[in-house]
Amino acid sequence: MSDPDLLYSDVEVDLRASVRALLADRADPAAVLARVVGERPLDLDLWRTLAVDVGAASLPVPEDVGGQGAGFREVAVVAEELGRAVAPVPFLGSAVLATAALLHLRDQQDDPRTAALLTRLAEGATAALVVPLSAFHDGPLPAVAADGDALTGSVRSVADAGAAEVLLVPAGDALYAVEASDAVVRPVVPLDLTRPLSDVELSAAPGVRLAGSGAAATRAALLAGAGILASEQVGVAEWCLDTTVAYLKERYQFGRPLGSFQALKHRLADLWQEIALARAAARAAADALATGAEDLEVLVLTAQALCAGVAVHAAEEAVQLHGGIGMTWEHPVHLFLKRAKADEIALGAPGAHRTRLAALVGLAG
Amino acid sequence: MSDPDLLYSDVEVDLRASVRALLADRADPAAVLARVVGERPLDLDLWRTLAVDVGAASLPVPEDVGGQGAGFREVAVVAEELGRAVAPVPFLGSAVLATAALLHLRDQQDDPRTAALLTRLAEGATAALVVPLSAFHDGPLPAVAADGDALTGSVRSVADAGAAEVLLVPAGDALYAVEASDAVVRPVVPLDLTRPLSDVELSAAPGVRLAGSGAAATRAALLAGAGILASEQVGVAEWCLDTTVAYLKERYQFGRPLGSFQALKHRLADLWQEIALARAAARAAADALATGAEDLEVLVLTAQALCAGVAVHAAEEAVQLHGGIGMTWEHPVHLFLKRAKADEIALGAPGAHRTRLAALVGLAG
Amino acid sequence: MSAPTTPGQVRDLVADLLREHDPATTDRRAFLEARWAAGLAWVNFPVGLGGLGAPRALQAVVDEELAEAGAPDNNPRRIGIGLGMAAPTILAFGTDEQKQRFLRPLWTGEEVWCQLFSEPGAGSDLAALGTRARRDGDDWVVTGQKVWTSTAHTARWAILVARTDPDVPKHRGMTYFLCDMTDPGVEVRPLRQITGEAEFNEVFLTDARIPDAHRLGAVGDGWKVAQTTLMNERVAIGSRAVPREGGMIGVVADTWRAHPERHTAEARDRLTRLWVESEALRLAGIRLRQQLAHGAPGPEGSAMKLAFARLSQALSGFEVEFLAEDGLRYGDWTMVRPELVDFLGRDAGYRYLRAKGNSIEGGTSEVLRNIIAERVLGLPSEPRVDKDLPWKDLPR
Amino acid sequence: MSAPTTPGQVRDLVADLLREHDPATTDRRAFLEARWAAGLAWVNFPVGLGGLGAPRALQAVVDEELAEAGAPDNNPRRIGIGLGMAAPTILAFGTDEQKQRFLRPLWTGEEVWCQLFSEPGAGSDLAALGTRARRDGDDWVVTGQKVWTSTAHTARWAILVARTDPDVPKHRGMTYFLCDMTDPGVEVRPLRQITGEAEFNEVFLTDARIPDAHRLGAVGDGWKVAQTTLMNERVAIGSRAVPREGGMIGVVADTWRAHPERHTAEARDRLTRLWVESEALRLAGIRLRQQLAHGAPGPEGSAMKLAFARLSQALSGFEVEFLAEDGLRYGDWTMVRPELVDFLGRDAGYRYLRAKGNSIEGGTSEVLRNIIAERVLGLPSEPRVDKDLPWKDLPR
Repeated sequence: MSDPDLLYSDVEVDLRASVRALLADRADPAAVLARVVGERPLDLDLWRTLAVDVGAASLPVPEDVGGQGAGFREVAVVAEELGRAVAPVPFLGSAVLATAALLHLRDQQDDPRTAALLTRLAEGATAALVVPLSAFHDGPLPAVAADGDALTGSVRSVADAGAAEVLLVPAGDALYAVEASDAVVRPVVPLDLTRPLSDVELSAAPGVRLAGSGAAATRAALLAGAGILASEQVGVAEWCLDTTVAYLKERYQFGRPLGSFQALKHRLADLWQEIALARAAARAAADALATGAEDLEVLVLTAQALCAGVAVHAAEEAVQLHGGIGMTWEHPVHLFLKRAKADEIALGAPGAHRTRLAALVGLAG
Repeated sequence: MSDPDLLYSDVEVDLRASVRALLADRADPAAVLARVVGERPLDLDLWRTLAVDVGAASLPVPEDVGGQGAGFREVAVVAEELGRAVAPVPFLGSAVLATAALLHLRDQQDDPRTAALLTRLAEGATAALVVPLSAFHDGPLPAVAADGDALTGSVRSVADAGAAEVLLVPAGDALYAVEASDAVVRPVVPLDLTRPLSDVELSAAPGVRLAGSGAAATRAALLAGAGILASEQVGVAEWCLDTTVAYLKERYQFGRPLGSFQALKHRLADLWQEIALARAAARAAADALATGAEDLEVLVLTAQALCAGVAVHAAEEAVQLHGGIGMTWEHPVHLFLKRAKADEIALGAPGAHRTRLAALVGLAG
Repeated sequence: MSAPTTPGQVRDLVADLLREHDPATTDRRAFLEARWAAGLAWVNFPVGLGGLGAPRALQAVVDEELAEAGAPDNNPRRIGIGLGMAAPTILAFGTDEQKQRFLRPLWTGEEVWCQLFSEPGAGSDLAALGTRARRDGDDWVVTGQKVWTSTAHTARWAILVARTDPDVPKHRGMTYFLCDMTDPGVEVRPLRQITGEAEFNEVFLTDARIPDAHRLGAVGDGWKVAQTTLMNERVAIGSRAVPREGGMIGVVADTWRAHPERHTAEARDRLTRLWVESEALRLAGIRLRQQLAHGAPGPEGSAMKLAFARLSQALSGFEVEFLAEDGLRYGDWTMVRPELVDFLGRDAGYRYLRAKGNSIEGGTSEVLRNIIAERVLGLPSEPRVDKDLPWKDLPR
Repeated sequence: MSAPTTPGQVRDLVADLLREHDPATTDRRAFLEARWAAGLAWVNFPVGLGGLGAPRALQAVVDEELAEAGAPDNNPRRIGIGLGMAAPTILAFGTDEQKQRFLRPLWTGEEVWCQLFSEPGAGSDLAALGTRARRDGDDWVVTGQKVWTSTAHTARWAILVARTDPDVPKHRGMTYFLCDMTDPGVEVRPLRQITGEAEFNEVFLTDARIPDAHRLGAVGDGWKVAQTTLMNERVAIGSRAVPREGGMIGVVADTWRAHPERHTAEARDRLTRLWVESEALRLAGIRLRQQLAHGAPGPEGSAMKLAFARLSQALSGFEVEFLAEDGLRYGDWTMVRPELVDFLGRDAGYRYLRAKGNSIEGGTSEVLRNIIAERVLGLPSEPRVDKDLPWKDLPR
């Protein structure tokens, strides 16, 4: 087991710069807030630019099916930046979860339909893996029934399904591709305004059964998602810290900048310290996903168990240290609080991660 | 269920003043430190004054057997003061645990031998309940075997046994009185220097079987001990806070008293807040022991689950905020750290208290 | 008549009131006015101002007897700012005319009050406030912006602190006013919070006119007068004991019990920790009330506020996480203006978000820790840079 | 000869050394002196002073090759203060004579060094120190008390900061010296700690004489010179990666695994939390070393020190509690003077107590948070009251 590479490569640094510039231009917090309370919370124009022009959707897709053949390290860098902006784009649902499931299927068994779907996604189409956002890779999966190729069942709180053309539905041990038009996708009111959720209803919906173990692919995708989510959480935490530091530097009380008060300084120093550790853990998870490291699951669980709490802590501190203004709808910090809290539950709560991790590293039984 | 009385009565305030004056005179921290590393860690002269002259040993013993017929509220006040001084006297082992066991037996069934033992204790003799200091009222008890009235077995880490004339030994469902001279009582090296521990070895030692369920009495004594220990922990925490506040007021760094630095002020304010809650919980436990309240066990468990951690937190903060000096043998703060840490384990660790409490209040199953 | 000093004496007075004004047949407003006239509104207030000059502790006896008799009350939650903050300040600093004019309709609820203290640029550092009041004949002309004002949209009157002299250090240049909320210079706008609701308001003052007769206390004494208001805000604790599992812990424990299929040992232990702290907080409240009843209140009220905020946040955060998939959802983001705030109301997401305010409103937890450190523990204050500078020269 | 820049080049030099001085047959001291002469002691030092003027990263290659060949090393843990603190400071500020005199025996371990910085009245605020050095002819005469000095009882030399001018503000009146520990004015007393051991010493200086030739840097520049020493203390991180479960977590996890009968779900969850943080700390260490190897070290070292202290305390506290009855006991309180400190050594109680020092020694966690807040996050400093006052007028 050699050490993971925990730095950002030059390519990754460039990628980050492109994504950050795009988001600064098109998804500043005020714009995000205005959008997410409107009719169409997802910014599909931005998503198209990000997915196709920047290439964020095709990063981990192999070159022979039209992708860039990069890996999850780069995906994680994009996730970090999207976290920093709580950008309302279906990256996690489509470019991470759905894509990872298809990649796993393809590694199991060649199936032209799987390859075609990957190509479609690499070209900018949007898909969703039909599981609740809270699904844990080592927990129960939703029970959709397959009668031949007709799928029936309902799945609650699916991320990014509202924008998906294709739904990937786990049923039994298989994964089925369902055209979104053949399902009822009903938006629900999410705690996290910037990541829309839908309930998906299938009534004998026609599905295309993809070759290979869909259950294994779904679990692998959930694990990959959890690993990438850690980077998103680092991005969320970092925005919260940076924004709070900037606010406390400029805001005066008692004739001094608030940021000169030692009690606040120490809390921010502690937060910075937490984020430094969280970043190392998130990078390790991303690197392990990219290299298929033997201890992949340990590193992903470590990252999730840590980063979920760090993001929530950072967001809660940001709200508190902004004082009254942080409690207002107008200030964007609440978007980050809601994202951080929803992310804590997403893809397994920290308690579930720790329980599984304890078993893996020999602390159980 | 009426509200418990959580104030200190006038009698209790007077009792506190007597005990505090005595301890200030006879057990200042430097004297305690010098004593506990010597040959005879327990201060039996002080104990005699406290037990007989102040009457701390006879407080909960009924008047008809020579006691004061006060209750556990007063016992708790003494425990608080002894905690504030980490005084090396066998109060917990003798005046709390052994006495509570005998009181419970007597409530079960009249037995002149039990009454005689209570009288002996009220007159200043010292006893010990032969269980490890870590024993939990809802956990396993040591396995001493009784062959007729001959007791065989060994029990580790018994508090205050070194000074006891009489050992109360639970065996099977009975409680036996054994003269200390009939047992081997071997001192061991304790983490908490101020509460000596011994291993007790019984080889067919002659015991006097006391009437009633000894197991029930032992468990009741452990519960009472846990409740009183909460007050000791409040005393420990309070000394740590007071001493640290005083130190930070007089110690200058960077041209200012250390106590003017906001980060330290906030930590001490938080600690004060914790102690305020801990005191309410400890008082409620003591009052419930005194009145035999219906929700006694809930209140004792609440107090222990809270106060154990508060005392450790206070002691750890005291060491840290004293800086280097707090790491030296010469400064008494380490005595409080060791007492707090040993108290955390004593009579059940907080995890055990919470687990039992969850079951009692309907959070389990 | 000398002031009553025993429960028996006030019980007699209550009996008299009830005999002369049977709640079953008396109109609510008439009953409240009769109660006022009988000095049973707030017995510790002076005779003639709704009181009897009696010990405050006797009020509980009155309230209990009247509640038992089914008498209407003045809906104290609706007029909390008037009762808790405006009234004691008017009593302490008001002229006779002001007391006669304002206290009765305040107490009966005929006139609702709000508080115009906080500003966007002056939160914890209230003394930094910049709303200006300039003297103009018999009036003061007030311009500025206030924020975090609950009930501003229903209020008839406001207590207001404004800067009357920017050339002296900040604590010395403020004056306290009673402001007519119907003045054309007063504009109230809802302030939406992270819950989606708008509990509070922003209040814009543009040349609002306040007659000098509505000044409370001397010119330049605003800080001192405001201290009385804030002190009363801080000591306002409920007069009745909370039952075990009252408050947030009860709501969350119920959620827990409703979902046994989601129980895990680690979550149980976390919840039990919070249960323990909640019970200790409840016991600390009982202890504080017992101290008050013995006339020796301790400073533990501030410990309780700190702990309350921390626990309500931890519990509601736990609940959202425990609910897992259900925690991902929210009830409704539509902006509404709730009549009364219920921290425990609505769904888990609402509780989580609303609880974030508990460590900010009514004094932030940070300011509370400063106060505890300095006033309770006696730790020295930090070096101050703003004590002697004229307000207008303060960095901001 | 130009300085080597590649691993291959230094490997050749190591091979030459090993050829000429076979470790199997060469006396330890002779081997170390030969290594010094070959410039392979610390390759980043200049030629003639045990180095080659090569990149620091190449040192790892040398150490590895020599370790593989079974060559003796200079027992770096025993002489850590000399290597880590005295040497870089002498290199940066020493005269040629000083460098020639001191560096070789320092590196070979022939002369052990200690540090005389901290004083009972000057811990975190090092610049407040009061040990006085007065000029007397060609000597300085030094009087004062130093504390927390490890290896003082075995040291031949000390780096010392003393006050040479009490009439100027504290940062400007100090001077840095190299102090002979065999001087009759130097008395070393063991300082017993809460573990019972005496790892450290107090050092009493009573008219100790230091020739001016042993002054390091200019008179009054002591603060600047000391910064170099302290900077080097802080960047000293191990050069090898820690394996998973290395350090305290490994010890505690082993204790856990050894007692399955004591496992509970709540304890498991707490330990797993600490396992997670320990693994993240380990990964942060790997990341920091990768940054160093890329020549771009980040400030994460201070995050690691904070986290290390917190975790070693939490883990050792957990262990004592988990051991329950066994945790009530301690190995031995006898005062001993350990040769080397092992935080993980002895029993759980020792680990718990020793770990308390981790947040104090080498910069308290509080000072570290100040440094992070100001230097990393760029937050403004607090108002300073001690910057411009002469040292002698400071309140203390």
